[in-house]
Amino acid sequence: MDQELVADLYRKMLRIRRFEEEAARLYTEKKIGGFLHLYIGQEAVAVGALSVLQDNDYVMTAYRCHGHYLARGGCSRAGMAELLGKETGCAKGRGGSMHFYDVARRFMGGWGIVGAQVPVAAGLAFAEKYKGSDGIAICFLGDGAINIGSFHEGLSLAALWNIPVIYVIENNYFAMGTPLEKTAPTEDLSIRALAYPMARDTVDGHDVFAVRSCIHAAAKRARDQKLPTLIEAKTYRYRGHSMADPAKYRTAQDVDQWKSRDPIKVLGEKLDGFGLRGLREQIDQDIEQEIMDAVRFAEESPFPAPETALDYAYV
Amino acid sequence: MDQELVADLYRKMLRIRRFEEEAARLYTEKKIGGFLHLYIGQEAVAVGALSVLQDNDYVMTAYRCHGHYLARGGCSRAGMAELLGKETGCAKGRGGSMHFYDVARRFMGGWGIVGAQVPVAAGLAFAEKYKGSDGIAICFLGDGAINIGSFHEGLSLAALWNIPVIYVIENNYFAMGTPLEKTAPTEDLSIRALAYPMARDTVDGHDVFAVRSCIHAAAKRARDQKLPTLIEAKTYRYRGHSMADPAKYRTAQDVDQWKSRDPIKVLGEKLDGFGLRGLREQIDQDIEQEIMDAVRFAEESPFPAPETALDYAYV
Amino acid sequence: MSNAMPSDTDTQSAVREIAIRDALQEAMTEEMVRDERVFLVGEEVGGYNGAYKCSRGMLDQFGPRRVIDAPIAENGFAGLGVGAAMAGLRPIVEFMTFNFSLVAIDQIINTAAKARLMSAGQLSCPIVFRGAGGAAFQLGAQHANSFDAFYAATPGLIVLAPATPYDMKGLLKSAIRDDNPVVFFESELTYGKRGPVPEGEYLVPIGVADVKREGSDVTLISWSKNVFLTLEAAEALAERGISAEVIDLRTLRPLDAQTVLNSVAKTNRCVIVQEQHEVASYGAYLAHMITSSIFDELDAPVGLVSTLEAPMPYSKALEVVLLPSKQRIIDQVLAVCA
Amino acid sequence: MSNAMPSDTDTQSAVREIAIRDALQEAMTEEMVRDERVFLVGEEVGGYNGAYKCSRGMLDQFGPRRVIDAPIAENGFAGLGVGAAMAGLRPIVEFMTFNFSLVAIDQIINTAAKARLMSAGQLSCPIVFRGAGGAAFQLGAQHANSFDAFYAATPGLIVLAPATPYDMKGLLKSAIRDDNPVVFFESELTYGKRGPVPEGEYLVPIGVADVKREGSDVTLISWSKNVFLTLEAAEALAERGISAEVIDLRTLRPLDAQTVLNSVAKTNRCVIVQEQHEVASYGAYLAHMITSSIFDELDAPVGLVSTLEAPMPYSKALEVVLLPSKQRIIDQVLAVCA
Ligand SMILES: Cc1ncc(C[n+]2csc(CCOP(=O)(O)OP(=O)(O)O)c2C)c(N)n1
Ligand SMILES: Cc1ncc(C[n+]2csc(CCOP(=O)(O)OP(=O)(O)O)c2C)c(N)n1
Ligand SMILES: [Mg+2]
Ligand SMILES: [Mg+2]
Repeated sequence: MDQELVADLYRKMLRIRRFEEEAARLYTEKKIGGFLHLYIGQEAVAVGALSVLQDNDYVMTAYRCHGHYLARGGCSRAGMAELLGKETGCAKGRGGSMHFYDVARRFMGGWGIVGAQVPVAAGLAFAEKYKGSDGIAICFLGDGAINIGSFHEGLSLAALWNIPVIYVIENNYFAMGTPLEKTAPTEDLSIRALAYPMARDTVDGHDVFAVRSCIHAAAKRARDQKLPTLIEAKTYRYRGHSMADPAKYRTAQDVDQWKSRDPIKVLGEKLDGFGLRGLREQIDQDIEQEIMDAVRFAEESPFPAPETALDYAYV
Repeated sequence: MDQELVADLYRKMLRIRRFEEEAARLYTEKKIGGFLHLYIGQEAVAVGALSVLQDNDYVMTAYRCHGHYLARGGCSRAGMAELLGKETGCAKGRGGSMHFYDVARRFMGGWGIVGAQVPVAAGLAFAEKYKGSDGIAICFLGDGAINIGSFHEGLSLAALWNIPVIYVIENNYFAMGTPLEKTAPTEDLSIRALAYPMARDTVDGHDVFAVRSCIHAAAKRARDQKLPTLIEAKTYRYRGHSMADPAKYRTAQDVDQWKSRDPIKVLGEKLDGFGLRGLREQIDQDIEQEIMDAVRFAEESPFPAPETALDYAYV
Repeated sequence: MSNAMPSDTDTQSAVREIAIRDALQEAMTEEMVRDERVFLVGEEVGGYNGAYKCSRGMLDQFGPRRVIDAPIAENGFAGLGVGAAMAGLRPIVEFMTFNFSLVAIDQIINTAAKARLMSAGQLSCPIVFRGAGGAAFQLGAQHANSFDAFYAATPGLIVLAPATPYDMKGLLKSAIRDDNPVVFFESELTYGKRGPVPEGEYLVPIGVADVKREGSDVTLISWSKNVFLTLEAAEALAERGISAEVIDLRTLRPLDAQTVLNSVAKTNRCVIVQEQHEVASYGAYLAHMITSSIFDELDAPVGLVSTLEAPMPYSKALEVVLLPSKQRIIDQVLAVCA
Repeated sequence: MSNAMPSDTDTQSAVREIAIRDALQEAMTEEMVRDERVFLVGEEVGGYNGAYKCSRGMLDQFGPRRVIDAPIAENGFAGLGVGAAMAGLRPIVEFMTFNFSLVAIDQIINTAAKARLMSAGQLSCPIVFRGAGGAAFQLGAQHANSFDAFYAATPGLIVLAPATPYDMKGLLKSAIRDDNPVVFFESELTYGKRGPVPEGEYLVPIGVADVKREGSDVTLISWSKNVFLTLEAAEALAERGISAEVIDLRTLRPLDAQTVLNSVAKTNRCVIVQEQHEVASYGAYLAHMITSSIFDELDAPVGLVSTLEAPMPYSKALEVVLLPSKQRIIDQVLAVCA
């Protein structure tokens, strides 16, 4: 196994974890408003998936978007500043936690209406195909999104028009307080693909390498054959749905089971096993420094000026 | 084969055919306004399906609704008067061609937004189950409706909550001027059921007996096990999408192929073969009389009074 | 009728203070006890006791047959509710917030609202669509929509937008008993707001506005949570010697025009406070209704305090600029009274 | 500017009469020739040449890559269009009629209209949603919706509602070139309506109303197909000695308040004609805007001719009662001029 790759994936996942741990702290200090949905526990999905994509590929997700933003290379300073509603944020404080953007990196947000991003992401991929580029799109969604109309319409069009898009259902077993068994009649969410039909796959979302190969195959299918894929990545969120949710609908044991094979822990141990403990500690330290700097930057940044409140409504 | 049954099905189908032929005439005479979507060619689906249901079952369909209304026992006078916008119509002239109702017979319309009736019909069946009755619901939709969100949401809930509803896709190979191959990536539309998953079936919609047994099985599944079924009935509309459509997107040959095994012709020949030509001619004559009477009734009926224009908006 | 304790049809004795979420829970619980046909469906309404805890304990009390956790499929479960209503049940459909009603709006506007007329009265659709409308703190543009005007503009619907715990309970009970489809707006920010609610049963009638504060110089009109903001502004105006009457519309459709016109005919000045953009808003319609009804009684054009014309930005520094504020109400009143 | 031949930015010579469907077809065709990024998607737009033949010949000219027959999945193809716009294309999304936009309205209001603000300008969404709005003859309640107000109420959107072939073509071209999301209303009943459209290229600017008829006694304001009805009423009023100025708004958002106010300040009386129910309507907002801007210039309250408050019944005997009519306009003008 490529030691550099392991170190890189470890670094990227840890960066998300630490970013969000600090965000959680700032939220409890009431420095962040609105909802804050943490990605903690699911890092291997975004990091694994985006690590095998190209710069000209589009990335889109729902409101639990910090992880994908950072995994795509988004700036931690701008991300933290966005959470605090500052002018220096990745959406100049206009978006907030649910609506991160880094369009220069083709990270297209951050969307709040469950499932609505599914057809929109098809449109991103459609455009690349239209232009004759080899770019594709990847679209993340929750297990809660598979029953909504826009999911169906998006997948239906993607299959019908051979659109090079990858849909990744991040099945973290809950939609807010609703456990999956209440909303899906089967364990295998990828069967939704049979209706169109569309290629499908299932992957252990805690295994960053499995995610990589799964997405790699789907990306190849999209890029070479202009065909969509529906993937279910089984994963888990360690925290509540949002900071407001005490998550009483499950036991500590449930969570611990997933934490015991936490992808960051696993990769950290792997590095240590390679005899690279020094490197790992260096990474830990670098990340710590980056995130603390991001927090400082965010706190010191100015709020948008009141007279700009209507800016960006129109060109 | 039960001769009485054949005669009954023949009568019911012919009644629809003749009703609509007269409607078409009245439309060209500009006595009917708005859109007029004819069911001619598809009669075996509604007649076969509804002939095996109970009085306490609900029936719902889209805007191509005359056939289902009549097959459910709806009055031809009231139907014809509705087309003419008369106070004596089955919706007192408020509904029109796309919105027939006969709620006393549990014929619940006649709806104009493609696919929207799918969750509503689930609600009808849900209510019967809730009340502990053995009633079920049957919901007809076009092949054009399988890509829309409400179709997915309705089927998803029906599967999830074990709702005793039967969905019948009347695949007449066209959604307006769009041939099926442009909107469905497969020949087998019932595969949409695999996504939930839900029981499914496919039936020759020109074979009224096949339709009967197919619906009978689905009704039993709904009634006994409280489970939904998705059925594709392959059929054909002989006329244009609506009276405004010259249907240039297909050849006369295409149509003739289906007409050659027209279910009314087939059953008429069957009756003759039974040596029941006299009975058949009597039926023809009765239907002729009924429909002509309906036309007269409709023409002679009064329009709603202008001062009632806002009636029925609220209780 | 005073702000402290409205008394429409109540026949009860003791009074206590409860939060709006509990007032709503009581309304639903009482009606479900009273009428077997009533059931509740929506996301998180059961096991989670409601995303905003408006159905606390109801799953335990009524079981999963009548308190139904739905998947995220608003068009689906709204449509299912409409069908169930046509078949004789009386569903309460909860939208976690009305932002998400937009994916179900076709079922509300094209099916529920039109069923009765299209069938000439054969179909009845006694259903309540309820949930929070409007902005809460910093939820961003997609979670800050006010669709009051969309629904109020729709014939066939009843649209309710009460403010106080008392009115929430009494109107929700009336809504559940009404044979028309009802859209019922609550507010995320006031679910915890407490106020007097008597122990016994009472109803608040649909279509009747309530004078929450009497005054003589200017009529302030609002609905939903902005009634509280408007009352605060009225207090501040009192300190400046301006006596403001405050009308809580409670029902947007059908509008209680008489209560409004009586008040404005008395004060000759009017300011409407709404959490909506001004263009094609309910408040602008109300201003027009007043103006065209009693043009000659007005000493100044009707004033309007609205959300400014942009999607809602997340940052608190900007959100406060867009939303109606006490200061903006006061300024508008001063302008109208100038 | 007169009704016969508006001339905003036109630089052409010859004039001919063409139907609105052809004016729209020309606008789309010219823009697709001019800009490779423009494409058309919708039900029946290709093989069928458009349900109302507004895209005649376009599939032949541009092929299936750029003229795309969509399945019935409005949320899907509207959302796809939005994504394509974000990725640099310039989609034209046709709704067969705007009745069916209701199942896609979330993509228009929550995605397209808000994308730019939420991303602080990083995302751009140059997309046109077009199709017929309002009632045609006897299509029944579900096919007779006017959603002008819903879209006009939405910050982030441009909303256009022209009437004449000339304006249809010029504004659609402007819409396609605009970098904001645009909602563009046409009318089933006027696709065959003919009028002068020059051969050469021209644009009609967004946000500029047009005085379609000059007059001095009263200002009549309308948009979309009701401009024609309003012009007819103006002719009938002329016979009674009342000189009516007719303003065609053309753009609902952003409103050209100046043109409206200049006219009303001149005539001192105003009647608005709209095919919308009055509650929370665009016309009521417009009346309020006028009244609050030039209260003292008004000799009478602004009059409003609207669709009556019920879902649209099918029967022609009833439909005519609900819809605005020449007679109702005349009556309203006489009332305002009394
Ligand atoms: C259409 C719509 N309905 C309801 C909501 C409210 N809501 C926000 S998140 C959520 C749960 C989504 O769960 P899932 O898709 O599994 O994503 P996860 O939170 O687990 O990442 C709900 C119901 C919404 N945002 N959009
Ligand atoms: C949501 C929606 N979009 C578009 C339309 C316009 N429309 C009416 S019928 C129709 C075709 C439907 O075809 P299909 O479902 O196959 O039924 P059929 O007419 O063949 O019976 C379309 C596009 C509509 N009524 N509703
Ligand atoms: Mg989840
Ligand atoms: Mg069809």
